Amino acid sequence: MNQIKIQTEPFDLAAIQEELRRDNPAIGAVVTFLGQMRDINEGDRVSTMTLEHYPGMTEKALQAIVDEAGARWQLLGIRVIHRVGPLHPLDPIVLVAVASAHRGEAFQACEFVIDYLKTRAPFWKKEQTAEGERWVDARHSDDAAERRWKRS
Amino acid sequence: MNQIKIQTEPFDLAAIQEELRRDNPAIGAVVTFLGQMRDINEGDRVSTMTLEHYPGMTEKALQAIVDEAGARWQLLGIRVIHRVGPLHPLDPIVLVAVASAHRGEAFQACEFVIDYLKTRAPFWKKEQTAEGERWVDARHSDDAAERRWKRS
Amino acid sequence: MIHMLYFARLREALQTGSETLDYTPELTSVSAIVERLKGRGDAWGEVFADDQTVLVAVNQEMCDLSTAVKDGDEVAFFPPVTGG
Amino acid sequence: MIHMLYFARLREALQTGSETLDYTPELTSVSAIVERLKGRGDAWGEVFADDQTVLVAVNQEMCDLSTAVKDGDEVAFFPPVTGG
Repeated sequence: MNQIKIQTEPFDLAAIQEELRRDNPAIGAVVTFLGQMRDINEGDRVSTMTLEHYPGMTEKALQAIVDEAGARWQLLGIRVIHRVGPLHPLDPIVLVAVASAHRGEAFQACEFVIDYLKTRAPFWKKEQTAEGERWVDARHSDDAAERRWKRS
Repeated sequence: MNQIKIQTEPFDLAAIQEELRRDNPAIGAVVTFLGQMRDINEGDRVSTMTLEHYPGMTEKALQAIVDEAGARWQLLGIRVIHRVGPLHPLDPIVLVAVASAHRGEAFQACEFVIDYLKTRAPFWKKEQTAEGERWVDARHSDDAAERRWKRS
Repeated sequence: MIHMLYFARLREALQTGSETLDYTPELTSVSAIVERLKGRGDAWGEVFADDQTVLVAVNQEMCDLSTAVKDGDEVAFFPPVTGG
Repeated sequence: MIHMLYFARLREALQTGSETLDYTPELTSVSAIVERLKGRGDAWGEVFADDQTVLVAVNQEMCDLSTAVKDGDEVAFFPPVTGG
């Protein structure tokens, strides 16, 4: 029912959403998050970015995130696709698509998965700017977004 | 920057998302809600549904909803497409796609637009079941979802 | 003249989707229009009975019973919306 | 033997992505491994200095300094993640 992929090739946003929704008439809502590369970060123009990850752990971490979402909400399918390797502005980086009978659950689960992914999955971005290469620093707002989801 | 359409023909989910995201490298996040027709409602199998609307007011209501979202959040584009006329299970009914630099705003604005649309835009669903035709009743949960957005 | 529109369940119950009402000076608000329509009895009385939820738009903006109307306005009555 | 992995900024600073550490009985936890690595001085001392945020995974699960390790484990150090 769920699918996780890490790949260097571009992914087909349309094909993933179609495959998720088209055969299940119990689905009433599909919420999709697409993250794409911006050409500006921290005020500097970025020409290329390279995404490194921890093969093996990445898949396990994403599986744990998806399992957690499936335990919290009544869902009818989740797709997570994340690119690694070299990327350019406008390139899609990550896709999270969640299907459910009603929209509330799909919205909550989709945001949960991307918030968790941003703080728990072992990916690192390195940017190439006119001043040279630099590793992207973790955003405090990502930590805050993820803390919302902690069980208290 | 924003676009609203009411149409009887099917819409192309992929083309709308591509057109929204592909030319603007300031966009970091696109959140899409797709509502599709379910084959069961209130426990009964539904074979066909007909969507009626109030031409003229529908466009004005959707424009007001989109303008309100644009005033509340920093966005880089909104698309709202709603079908009317006869529909069958698995047919996409409505699409709301929102682009922004960061994901938090895109998620909030997308959910805001669909919540408001469900309670403010003049559309009515009539279902054809084995027992005959019936008008769909308004869902109390839609009113509750919309009340969350009231300015207090 | 007031341009009247009826949608969905109301349109079917009233067996009409649109009509024009002669404008007369006492038609100052939505509630005055409702009173005139209720006076027709039968389906009109039922559709606009106090226990029925009927929404109203004047010139394509949602409003309520107290909203003013004037000659030439478009006034639409319909049930709670169920789109999306 | 402990299978060590280093990623991203750490990999570059330490100029290595992986190595094996001989397992010895005092290597009972992540903090014991950190102490051994810090003892190498230079870049190792800097990367694992107390004011640096370094994350650790044992056998591909996020954990912390107190986590136990045993012979054959895979232990990875890396900076805060920045994917998505």
